[in-house]
Amino acid sequence: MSIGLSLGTTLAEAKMHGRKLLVPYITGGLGTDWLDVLEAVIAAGADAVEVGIPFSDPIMDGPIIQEASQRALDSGATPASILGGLAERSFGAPLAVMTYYNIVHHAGVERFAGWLDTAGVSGVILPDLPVEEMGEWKSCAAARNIETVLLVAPTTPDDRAQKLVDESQGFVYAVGVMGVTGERNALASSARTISRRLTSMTDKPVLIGIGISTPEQAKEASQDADGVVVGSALVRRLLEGGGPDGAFDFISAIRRAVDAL
Amino acid sequence: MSIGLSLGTTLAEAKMHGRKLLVPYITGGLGTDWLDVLEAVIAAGADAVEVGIPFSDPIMDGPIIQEASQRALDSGATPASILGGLAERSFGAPLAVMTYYNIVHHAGVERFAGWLDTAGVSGVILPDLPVEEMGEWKSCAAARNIETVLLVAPTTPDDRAQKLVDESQGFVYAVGVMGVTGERNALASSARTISRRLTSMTDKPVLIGIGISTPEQAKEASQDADGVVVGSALVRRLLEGGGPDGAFDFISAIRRAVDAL
Amino acid sequence: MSFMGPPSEAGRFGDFGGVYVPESLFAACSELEAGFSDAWADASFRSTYYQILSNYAGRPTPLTYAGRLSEKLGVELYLKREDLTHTGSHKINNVVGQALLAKRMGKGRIIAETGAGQHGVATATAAAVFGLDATIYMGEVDIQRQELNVFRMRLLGAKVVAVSSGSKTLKDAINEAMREWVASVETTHYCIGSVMGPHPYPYMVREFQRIIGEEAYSQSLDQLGGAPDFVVACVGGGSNAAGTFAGFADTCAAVLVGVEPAGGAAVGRGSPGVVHGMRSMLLQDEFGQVEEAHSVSAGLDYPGVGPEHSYLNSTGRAEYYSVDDDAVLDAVMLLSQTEGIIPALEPAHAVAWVASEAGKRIPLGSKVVLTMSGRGDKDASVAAELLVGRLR
Amino acid sequence: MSFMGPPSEAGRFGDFGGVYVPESLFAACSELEAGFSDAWADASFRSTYYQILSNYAGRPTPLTYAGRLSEKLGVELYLKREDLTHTGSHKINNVVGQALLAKRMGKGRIIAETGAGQHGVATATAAAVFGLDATIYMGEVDIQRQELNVFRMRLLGAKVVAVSSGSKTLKDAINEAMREWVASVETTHYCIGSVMGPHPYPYMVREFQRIIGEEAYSQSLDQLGGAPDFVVACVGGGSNAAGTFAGFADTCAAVLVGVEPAGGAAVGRGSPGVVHGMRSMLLQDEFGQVEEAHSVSAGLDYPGVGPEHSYLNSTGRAEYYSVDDDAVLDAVMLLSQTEGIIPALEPAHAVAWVASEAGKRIPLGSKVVLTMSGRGDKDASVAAELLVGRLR
Ligand SMILES: Cc1ncc(COP(=O)(O)O)c(C=O)c1O
Ligand SMILES: Cc1ncc(COP(=O)(O)O)c(C=O)c1O
Repeated sequence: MSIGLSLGTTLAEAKMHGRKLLVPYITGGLGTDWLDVLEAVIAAGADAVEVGIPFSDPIMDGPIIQEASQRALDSGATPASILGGLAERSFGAPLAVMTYYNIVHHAGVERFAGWLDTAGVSGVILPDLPVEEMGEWKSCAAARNIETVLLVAPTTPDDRAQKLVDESQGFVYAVGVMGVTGERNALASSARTISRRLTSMTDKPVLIGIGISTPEQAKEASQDADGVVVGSALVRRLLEGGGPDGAFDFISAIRRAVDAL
Repeated sequence: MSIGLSLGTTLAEAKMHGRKLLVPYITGGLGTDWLDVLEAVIAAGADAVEVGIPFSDPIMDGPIIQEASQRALDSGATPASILGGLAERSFGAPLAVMTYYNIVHHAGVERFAGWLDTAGVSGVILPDLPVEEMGEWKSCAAARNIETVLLVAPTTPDDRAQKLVDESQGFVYAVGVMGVTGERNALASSARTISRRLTSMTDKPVLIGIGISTPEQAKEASQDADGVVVGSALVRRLLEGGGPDGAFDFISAIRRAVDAL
Repeated sequence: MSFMGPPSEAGRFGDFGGVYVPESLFAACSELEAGFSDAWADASFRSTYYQILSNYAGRPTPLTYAGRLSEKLGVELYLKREDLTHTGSHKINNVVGQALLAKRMGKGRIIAETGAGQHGVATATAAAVFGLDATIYMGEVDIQRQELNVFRMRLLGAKVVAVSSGSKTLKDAINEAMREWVASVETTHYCIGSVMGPHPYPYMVREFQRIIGEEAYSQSLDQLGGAPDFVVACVGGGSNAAGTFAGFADTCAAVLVGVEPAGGAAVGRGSPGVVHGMRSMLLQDEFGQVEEAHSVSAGLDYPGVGPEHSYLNSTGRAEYYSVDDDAVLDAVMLLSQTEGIIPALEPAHAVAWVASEAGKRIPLGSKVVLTMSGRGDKDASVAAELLVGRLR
Repeated sequence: MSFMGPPSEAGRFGDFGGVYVPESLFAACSELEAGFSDAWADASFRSTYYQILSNYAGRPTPLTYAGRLSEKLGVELYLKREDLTHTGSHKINNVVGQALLAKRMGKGRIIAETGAGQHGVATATAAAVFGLDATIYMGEVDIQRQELNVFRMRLLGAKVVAVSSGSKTLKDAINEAMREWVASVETTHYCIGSVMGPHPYPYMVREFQRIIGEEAYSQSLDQLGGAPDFVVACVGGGSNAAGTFAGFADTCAAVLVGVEPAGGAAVGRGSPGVVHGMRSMLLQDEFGQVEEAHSVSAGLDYPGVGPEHSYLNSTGRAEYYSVDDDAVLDAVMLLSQTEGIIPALEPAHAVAWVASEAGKRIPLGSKVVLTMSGRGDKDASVAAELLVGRLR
């Protein structure tokens, strides 16, 4: 639970102070210490954290997050167990849940918004729910003060991008590369292109996600964007047993890299 | 070589004397002692002997004679080696060659008739050469005094049977059962039916072949016919290593059975 | 009133359908919708499409009266012979359409998922004909049980990628194909194999398959002297059924029946859900996790169903039933030995339903048109194992 | 002058043909000849035959323009698509005719030999349709390399007998079927699968297959705007070639080409011989023993050939060439990857010949009709083994 911390307000404020934003992603329910990992990445300097509720059919995810999702599901993770876990502790940064729409749809949009609220989650990312299909969810979320982060892709045309940027809440999630989540050897040129496109359209924080794998890449990406989302590179370390300490070290290194800009 | 012994004359004479006729079949070139086997069956009371020249695709033959043919071919038997073997000795009974028409056709009908003549063979049985296709062969054979034995089957209609009986030389080969060569548990009823049909059509000796496997069957078959051809039952004994002695014993037993009529 | 018209502008059939895709794919779906609308309204596109189906793929397919089986069951049974098309199933109809469209839209590469392998083979075939590069995603379980088709795809020049996540069957092959599509959408057309996925796929694939129903309807008028009483087809994603129903839903009063596998009866046992880009009936657990289907037939081994079937079920215009694996194997033998037609395991579901319901839900003397969606060659190794001891 | 008229009364095409059978079978051959003559002159028999081919077996088959391959080879290549018929090869045409005839002649049982298994499958299929009992003879080597077809025959209710004598291939399967026929001729029809055997088979089977050539000829007039320059077909026993040639030999000046396997080129390397009831060209040794053929393709792995081909060769109206196994495998890949059509190994011989002779014996720009006698599914296991390493 992170009462009172709005994703949008928190990130906008940090941006205003010239700070580059860092939002790590972790898979909820991955390992028994996943809540400790969450605390560790906040301690390492995360401005907010994306918590995945695993889904059986994660079509936006590459092998690393697929495996993390499967492990979490196999060990019994459910939306209730993950949100219940979040509700039990207090966190020093706002939380956003990332999941696929069927989890929301199956619970019922109103009920799911209530669950997030109760758990102290302030934002949500639903990568397979395009803005066209989002009406019902958005009104339920708004009633609970849940911010819905929208993604913008390199293939999104300008007029549509403007609309997404305008409607996005919390921050704008810029898809850095055409592809699913996963590590990449180098930053895609598309990451810097989209950053420039989107920062010119809005004052909202624009974070680059998908494929940010190393401190160097995070730094490079942050040149044009307001910050980065780091997922697979962190989750791989967790799958390899890195635990809270490993997560802390890795996120700290990214923090240092983006701060050095 | 069995100079001067005509198949037809020999068999007709024996028949006239009230003797039941016995014509064993052996596969030429089967084993190194096949000529001894030939002598042994004559010694045991054969009135004539059918000598097979093996063919690669013997469609009128069942498994026993197929195997005998294959063994003979595998050990190098050829028309020349078999006919050459026959030419080397003198036999006390007339010989008829049994083979498939391609062996004749490939050698050339005239040449083949010459070979038989030279080898002292007096008759021939070509089970896949129907009377309709026989013209050319018959004239060459006649020029060499080779008698061509025709087969009549249970399915042959009466008018055609009469024609075959009339044209057959040496003897009339009555097919005792619908089927290929091989042993049978009992004499087919068709054997006695065809015997009666054919003996009523001609004075030529009518011999029942195909499926005569035991002395008892030979005896039963000879009640209506003038005698029997015995093939697979003898050849099986040869395949099992019975040799000239085994052949002698078996043909002697058949001789006794038919003589007891 | 029209039962099978086009979907709404939002790509919905009633409450079902839609475009639930990652933003990275959204533009591609819009572009595809525009491309398809344009092409489908273009007489020259249609005529090329029909010409290929006729000169290359063997259309029209016969409507065969199954005399010996009819006598046995007490109904008049007619088989729409999609098993006689090139590559051996109805899948070719759809693929010819999509490959032509991909070419028209300037895509040089085509990807596809496949379950039974028939869609993969059809896609690899069209890729060879049109000179496109093809990659096919197929679950490991399906690769094993449909080995003939794996070889055919490779021989046709396609790359076959084994998918080892999740159930290792059709569902996961779709996931993997979608992931690949996200990465390559600008150069690549994703050739979905059934009336599923995000709009415009359910509509587009149904339109490319409606030739089955249109032919069968007009053949019925000729050969049966009128419309049939029942029209029956198996339902995996639902493309052969949708294509068949499209010829009858609005032209006559025939009862339309979709037959699902007992272990994958999305319409029969599922609830509304969102997966693979669409809102439709879905087998899922209490938390919204998608359940694995279990069917002997790789092509029906899928926990979802095309959205239009969910809609047709909700309106009552079509009815959905299911049969189990044992009944399906019996039906394979029954049809083989009475009619000399070895069905694929998928349409054997439809045969099994007719065999079990003749004289019950199907009154004696009824005229029944059944879509024989594919031939059984691909299932030989599976069927041989399961039928061992029952053959001469 | 007619090049492909009926044979003489003695069943001869020139010096070839005849009835070289054991006396036990002679009456059956005469009866069959009378039965066939009577049936073939009976319009109602013919119309039933055509109806089954159309409503059940999928005729007419298309004549497909092979655009990409034509461009590659510099000739205009058209494929007569017998691969699209029910059961997957031209063999069904003949079997439907013979099964109808057997039924008309009151026979309740049917036996057949098979090499590739296509004729066996077709026979088992017709037996199922007409409610006849079927036994199929097949060499052990062929049983192993055409396992899909063995399963299909059994599933269709036929008994498959493994033949282990001689070369364990087609030649010996024929021997064994003939032996069985000798034993059961009164109740049993022997359904020979090619234009071979004793009269009336070579004539009858050609007549039942002439529908290929008649369709192809009239399609040529429509699609090519006239007769082709070359007509090419593979030759095992020679039925698909004879059926095809029958449509062109007396209607136009097209060069007729039969393509034999290098390891079984009876016309090309054989000499006149008598086996399996006929006088024809035959591979044999210096003593007249029949040689074993050696071909990757089970359906062409035969040392003889139908007598009419020996005659057409002797008159020069048709020409015969051969290709080796390697060229055949290349042709399988070539056609699969340029046209999306996986040929059976048998017609791949014809493709291989056209591919190697385009621009040589076949002048550039020539119009070529090639009979695609069957589809390649049956050959998957053999081809997979031989092509391993050459696929993606
Ligand atoms: C022969 C056959 N029928 C049916 C299906 C199921 O697909 P659909 O429900 O889309 O017709 C398949 C899928 O592979 C198939 O191969
Ligand atoms: C597809 C195919 N083509 C050709 C043949 C050869 O037979 P024929 O020469 O009689 O056409 C076979 C025989 O099995 C076959 O299956």
